Amino acid sequence: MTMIEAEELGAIRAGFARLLSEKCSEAEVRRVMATESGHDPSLWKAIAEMGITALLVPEEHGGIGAGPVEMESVMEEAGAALLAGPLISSAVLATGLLSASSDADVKERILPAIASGETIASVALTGDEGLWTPEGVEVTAARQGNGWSLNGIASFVLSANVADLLLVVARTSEGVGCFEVAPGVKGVQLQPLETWDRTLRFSRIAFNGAEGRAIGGIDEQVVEHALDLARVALAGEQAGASRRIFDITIDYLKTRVQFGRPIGGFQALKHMAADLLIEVESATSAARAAAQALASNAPDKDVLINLAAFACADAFGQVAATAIQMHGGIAFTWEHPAHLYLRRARADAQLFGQSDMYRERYVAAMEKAA
Amino acid sequence: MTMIEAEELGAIRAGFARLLSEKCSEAEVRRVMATESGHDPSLWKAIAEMGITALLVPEEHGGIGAGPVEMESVMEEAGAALLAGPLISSAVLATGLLSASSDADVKERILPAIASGETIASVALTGDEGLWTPEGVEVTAARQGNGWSLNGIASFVLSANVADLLLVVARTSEGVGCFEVAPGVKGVQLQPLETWDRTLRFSRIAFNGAEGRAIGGIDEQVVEHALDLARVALAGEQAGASRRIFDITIDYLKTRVQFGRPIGGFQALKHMAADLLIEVESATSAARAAAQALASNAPDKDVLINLAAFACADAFGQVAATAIQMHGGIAFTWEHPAHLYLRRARADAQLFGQSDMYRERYVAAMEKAA
Amino acid sequence: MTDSVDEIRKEVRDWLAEHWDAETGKGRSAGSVRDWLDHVIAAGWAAPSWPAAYWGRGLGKEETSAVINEFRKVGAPGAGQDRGNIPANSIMQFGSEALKRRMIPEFLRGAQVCLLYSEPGAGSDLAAVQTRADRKGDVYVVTGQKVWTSGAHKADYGLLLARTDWDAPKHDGLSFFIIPIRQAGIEIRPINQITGDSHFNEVFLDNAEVAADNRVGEEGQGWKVMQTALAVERLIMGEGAGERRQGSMKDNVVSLIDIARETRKIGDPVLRQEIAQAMAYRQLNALNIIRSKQEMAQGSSSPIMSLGKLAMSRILHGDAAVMTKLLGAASMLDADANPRAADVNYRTANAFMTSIGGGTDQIQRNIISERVLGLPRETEADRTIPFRESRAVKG
Amino acid sequence: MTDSVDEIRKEVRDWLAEHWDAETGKGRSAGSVRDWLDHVIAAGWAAPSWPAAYWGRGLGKEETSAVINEFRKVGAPGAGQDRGNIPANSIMQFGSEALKRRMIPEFLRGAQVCLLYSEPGAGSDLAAVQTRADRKGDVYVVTGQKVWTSGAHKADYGLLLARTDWDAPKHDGLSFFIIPIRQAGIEIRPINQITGDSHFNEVFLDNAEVAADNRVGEEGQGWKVMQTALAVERLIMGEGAGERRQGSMKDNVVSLIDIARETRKIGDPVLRQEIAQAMAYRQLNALNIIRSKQEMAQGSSSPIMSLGKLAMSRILHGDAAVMTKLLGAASMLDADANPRAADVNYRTANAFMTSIGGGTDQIQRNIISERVLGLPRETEADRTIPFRESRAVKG
Repeated sequence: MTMIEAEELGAIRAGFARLLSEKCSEAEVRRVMATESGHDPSLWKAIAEMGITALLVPEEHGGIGAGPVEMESVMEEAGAALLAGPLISSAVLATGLLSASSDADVKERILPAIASGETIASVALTGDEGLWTPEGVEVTAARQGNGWSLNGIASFVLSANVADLLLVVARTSEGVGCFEVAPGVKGVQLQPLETWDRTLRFSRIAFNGAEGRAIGGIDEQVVEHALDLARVALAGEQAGASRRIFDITIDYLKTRVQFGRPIGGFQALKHMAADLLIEVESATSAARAAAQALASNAPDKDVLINLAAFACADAFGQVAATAIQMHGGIAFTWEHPAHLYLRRARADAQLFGQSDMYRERYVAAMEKAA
Repeated sequence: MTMIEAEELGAIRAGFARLLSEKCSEAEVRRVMATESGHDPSLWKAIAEMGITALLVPEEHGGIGAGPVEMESVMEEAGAALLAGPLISSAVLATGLLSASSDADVKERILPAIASGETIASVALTGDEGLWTPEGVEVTAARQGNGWSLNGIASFVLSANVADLLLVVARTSEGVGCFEVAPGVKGVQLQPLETWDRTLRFSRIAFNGAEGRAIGGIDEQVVEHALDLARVALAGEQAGASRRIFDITIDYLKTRVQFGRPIGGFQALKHMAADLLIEVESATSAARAAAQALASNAPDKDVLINLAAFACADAFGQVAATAIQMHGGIAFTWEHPAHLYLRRARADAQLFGQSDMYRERYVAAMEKAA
Repeated sequence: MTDSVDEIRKEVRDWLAEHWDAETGKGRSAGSVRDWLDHVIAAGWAAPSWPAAYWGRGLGKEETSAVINEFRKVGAPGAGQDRGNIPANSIMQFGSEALKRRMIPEFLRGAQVCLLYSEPGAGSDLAAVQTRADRKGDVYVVTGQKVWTSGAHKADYGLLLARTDWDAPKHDGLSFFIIPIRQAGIEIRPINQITGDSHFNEVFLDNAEVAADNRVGEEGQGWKVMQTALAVERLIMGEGAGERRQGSMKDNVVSLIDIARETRKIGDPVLRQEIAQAMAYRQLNALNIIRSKQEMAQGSSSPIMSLGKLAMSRILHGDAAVMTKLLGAASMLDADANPRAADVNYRTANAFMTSIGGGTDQIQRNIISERVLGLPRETEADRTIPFRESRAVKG
Repeated sequence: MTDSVDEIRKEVRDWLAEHWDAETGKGRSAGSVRDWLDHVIAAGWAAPSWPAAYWGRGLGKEETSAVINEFRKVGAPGAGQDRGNIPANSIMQFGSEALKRRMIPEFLRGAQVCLLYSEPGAGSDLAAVQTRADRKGDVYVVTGQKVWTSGAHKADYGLLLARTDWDAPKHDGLSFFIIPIRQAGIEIRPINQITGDSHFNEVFLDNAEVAADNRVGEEGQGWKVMQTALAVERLIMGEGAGERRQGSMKDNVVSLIDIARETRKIGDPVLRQEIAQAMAYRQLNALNIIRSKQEMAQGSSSPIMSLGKLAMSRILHGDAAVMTKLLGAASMLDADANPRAADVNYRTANAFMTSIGGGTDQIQRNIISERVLGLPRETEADRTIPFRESRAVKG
């Protein structure tokens, strides 16, 4: 993993931000939200052409070979814009799994296509409980002839409805493994789930003797590493989204006049704003620190990733909800963007694990250090 | 248990309030705080003469035969004035235990003296962990000749330093029982504990083969009933104290001028005040509802007592702390009364159990009802 | 209880026995609800405390309560509207003699109203109304935009707050009208809420007309008239609130524990703490309301009633947060296929209706601190200047 | 890094090698600390960025940092006071030529000051100072009361904000003085804190005298001079705060977990959540400070620094609350016999020093929302009227 120079990263991020401001405006987000797939192929193409989908793919497989720091940074922009689509699913989670695998064939075959955006991959790794832990895996895989046969339920599979390829984490007699499954094959029944945040799409997938190809060298630890990548990316998304809805709110406070003056002059709102600023800045610091720790495999990696996971989720939740309150009635209307951030905040707070779980893990990591 | 008419209760409470405003002013509280015993015998005498110590004592034993509703009511005044001394210890906890016992001799002998204030009784019922649960009892009692021999540690024994009589809850081979012990006898070593709230005094008592007299008919349930009485009284104290320090704060907001106007005109402080008012009113409602439920042995008694226990403790803690913040620097000085309320709030939040425990019990009681 | 109360009670009871059929839930003389209400009005039960010259019987407070209770017992509608009929009461208190004669019977007979108070620029600052009503002969011509109007489609009339004088200070240039809602100059458009509901409307007035005779109170008295109308509304809500809230508490207590059982998280000690706190806030509010009613019944005014709305905000947001935690990942789902998720999503969004609608939590805290605690009022920069000069107009 | 920095670094290093004995931690030429400081001043290291005519060497920012670093490395005191010596800097910026010559050397040589700013009636509203300084010939006669003064007993001088003009508006009638603290007209009384400490004093001035020459800046410029002094103080605190806070984080992380282990509550899932949240607030603040330093090092100004104090309030109150829960009933105890309890009791009370002292949390939120977020300033009713007419004076 190479660390991109700060300057180059700045340029990538700025370019991505420009792209999003042009092609992922609020109106566009609303348009995509209302589509059946929740995915905008033309935007996806533009994102891929900028290299965003290639960021985490190693250079030898046609990627940029960057790391969590760079991914976190662009995710702040993605979060700010409420980007819909399979970025985390394909370019982070699937990429993280495959890059860490020992399966040269798979890497050779799939990673370049993920990097170019041509292939969208989705990772199935939790059952109906939505735990995202090893205990939560409900699909089993057993050898059948030369291949493997998969059975069981995976749910909350992010962006699976638009995936060209499923990576299915399943239990085997030798522990947890990962299997490449084509969405269309026999024994795979994919049911798109209705979501409250229509910018995020999940599917529930029933495997019924579906044929899978084992991917070499993926065990629990590799899955956890890929999840850590996804957590850091998600933390970046949450930090960026918090900051954007906060900025929108502060702007409104300066222009909305009641009682003969901008409402931002009322102490109650000023103080709410100051408190939220702490949350926004803390989320940014936490997401970036976690990214750096993961990139350098630092000793306090677990501490910082777990911290970012709950701090960013809680910050985004609080900022998004308080933003509605601070706006007043206007933000209670569908046409105002504030509720879109609230929806994303609530969904993001569930993805890959809940804050209580992360707090528990954070203490455990601190205990080891103490 | 007779319910006193509202009017009569109102008169008792008003008389008690008058007495406290005369003889339990802040200056008096500070004076008593600084004494070795933390107890003012002359004030105690006046309180007893008003009948406050007799409230819960049955009429046939020289008491007034009132109940939790009346006790809660006067405790609101006691809390407001930060009354120091053995009121809860002797007139609630000990009285509750003895009144519910089946031991005619003990009742005959002790209750009238408690009612008249002549005897101060203190109840030892928890060990060094300070749990106030059956598991927390660390004293054991074994038969020795005609009597009983007590061994082990009781701690956080409220007002034991001024007690004429100890009622010691101890484990026996037949379960939990209660024993009358004279503080001066052989094998009783009483060590007064230093406290942060100097208006409350505790002792740690080591029993070393001390002689005790068994009190008939006291089991775990009776102990729990006496504790419930004490919890309701304490809830009243917390509600009353919350209201008083809240009122002090609101008065200050109206008179303290900064930036050319009373600070109570600043929205931040106005909003803090409004939020605290909810806490103060809720504490009052909770304490009174718990008292009524206990008095009538209502089906939702456990729900309401547990609710009052944590709601009043948390309200008092929040109101006392926020009161200091709202006052600013002046309340950071020893001479200002605000910290006395904070000290009492922190101590009261530990007495007879912590909020987390009560919340747990509250859910459990709700589950039974659901 | 006095003799006169007993007398009235007997009279009402007898009257109802004669005219009301409790089994069918209708008046004995066949006819519409309107016919029944005409009966009630004619008998003086519609507004018993009003003078006989005005559809009433000049009864006292206790007697009026007795009338209402007798009607309630048998489920007959129409009595005691002197307590709860907002337009009728506003006209009775402020309207001209002609307006009273002409319109009060209509409202006693069930004519429906919607409230045309709030505007895009007049939310928390309700007096910053910019809808204009210009006198043209016998009518006012009204142009402007109102928001957060519920029931506009069902309404016969709108209670309209509009500006008739732009040179007076904000509160002094307003007038209050009863405007017929079904007319060419009025367009109603539903507001899409973040819940997915559309309970409220925008109402666009474009040269709509209202007869000058339909003005309630003098020109410039509109603020006062509206305040009185709001007070009646609060009274109704306050009286009902206790029971409704306790009712919903019961429902919710069950459902939080039920959801925890369903999701097999009832044993999670961390969540049990949060369940306890959420249930506690609800129960404490219910206890406050009970106590405030007891205190009011004993004649002492209670400050607690004004806390209920603010307390309810915390309760509703808190419940939704705990339910979300209990559902876990499933809370990301929605729609009929996921009823628990759909319910908690709705609650999450709808809680803002309480914390924002009808005065935000922030406005409520102002009101509590000023009216209950006596802290200084907010200064209003534009309270005394001509409205024309205010930032609301000049930007 | 430029050549001139290397040059300076070498020069300082050589100079220190010649004059400073790192082993004994003293100057090589025997003598007091004062003697050493005289050496440092004479060599131009005390205030390297100041002109040569004023004890300095006219060095740039980086060179000055190099000087400070070399001194720090060997533990030698006295260098770089142009960054942190509050009275010397105030005089340098605002004082008369005579005052500079007379007093700056004293302060560079270690004269101690205490701050005579706050008053009983001027807390959050620091400009509402009522201590009066009346000109009588060559002196000002000062009468009034100051509070929250730390280090008054050790101080040689007080930095005094006093009112010289009662007809000017609040902020414009103030002057700034350097007043000798040991004189008949000044009485110092310790303030008893709720912690049991007495770190602060009340200072009573009763016809105390200060030479007119000791005024810093013109009459009426006092507010500006004090603001500059406060800015220097904040800069010092800001630079040190990061490390100190991280240091204490480390201590605290250990101690929360340690206390939980000691009290055998480390396995309690409810308390683990609270421990996590308390530690998180502390660590997040530390991460914010690190990031803000990085951003400032990259030249972009960072708003985060101003959040630290407000964040620290929450951290300190939160830590104390969690520790209290961990101790349980034992938290009611105190004194040497119960060191854990005594510690958490102290923390509980002392947290208010951060949330109140040096600007309450409420004032901090004003500052953040105004200076960082650009929201409108608080209106001050008495900002423009003669102070004599203000409520601070008239009540």
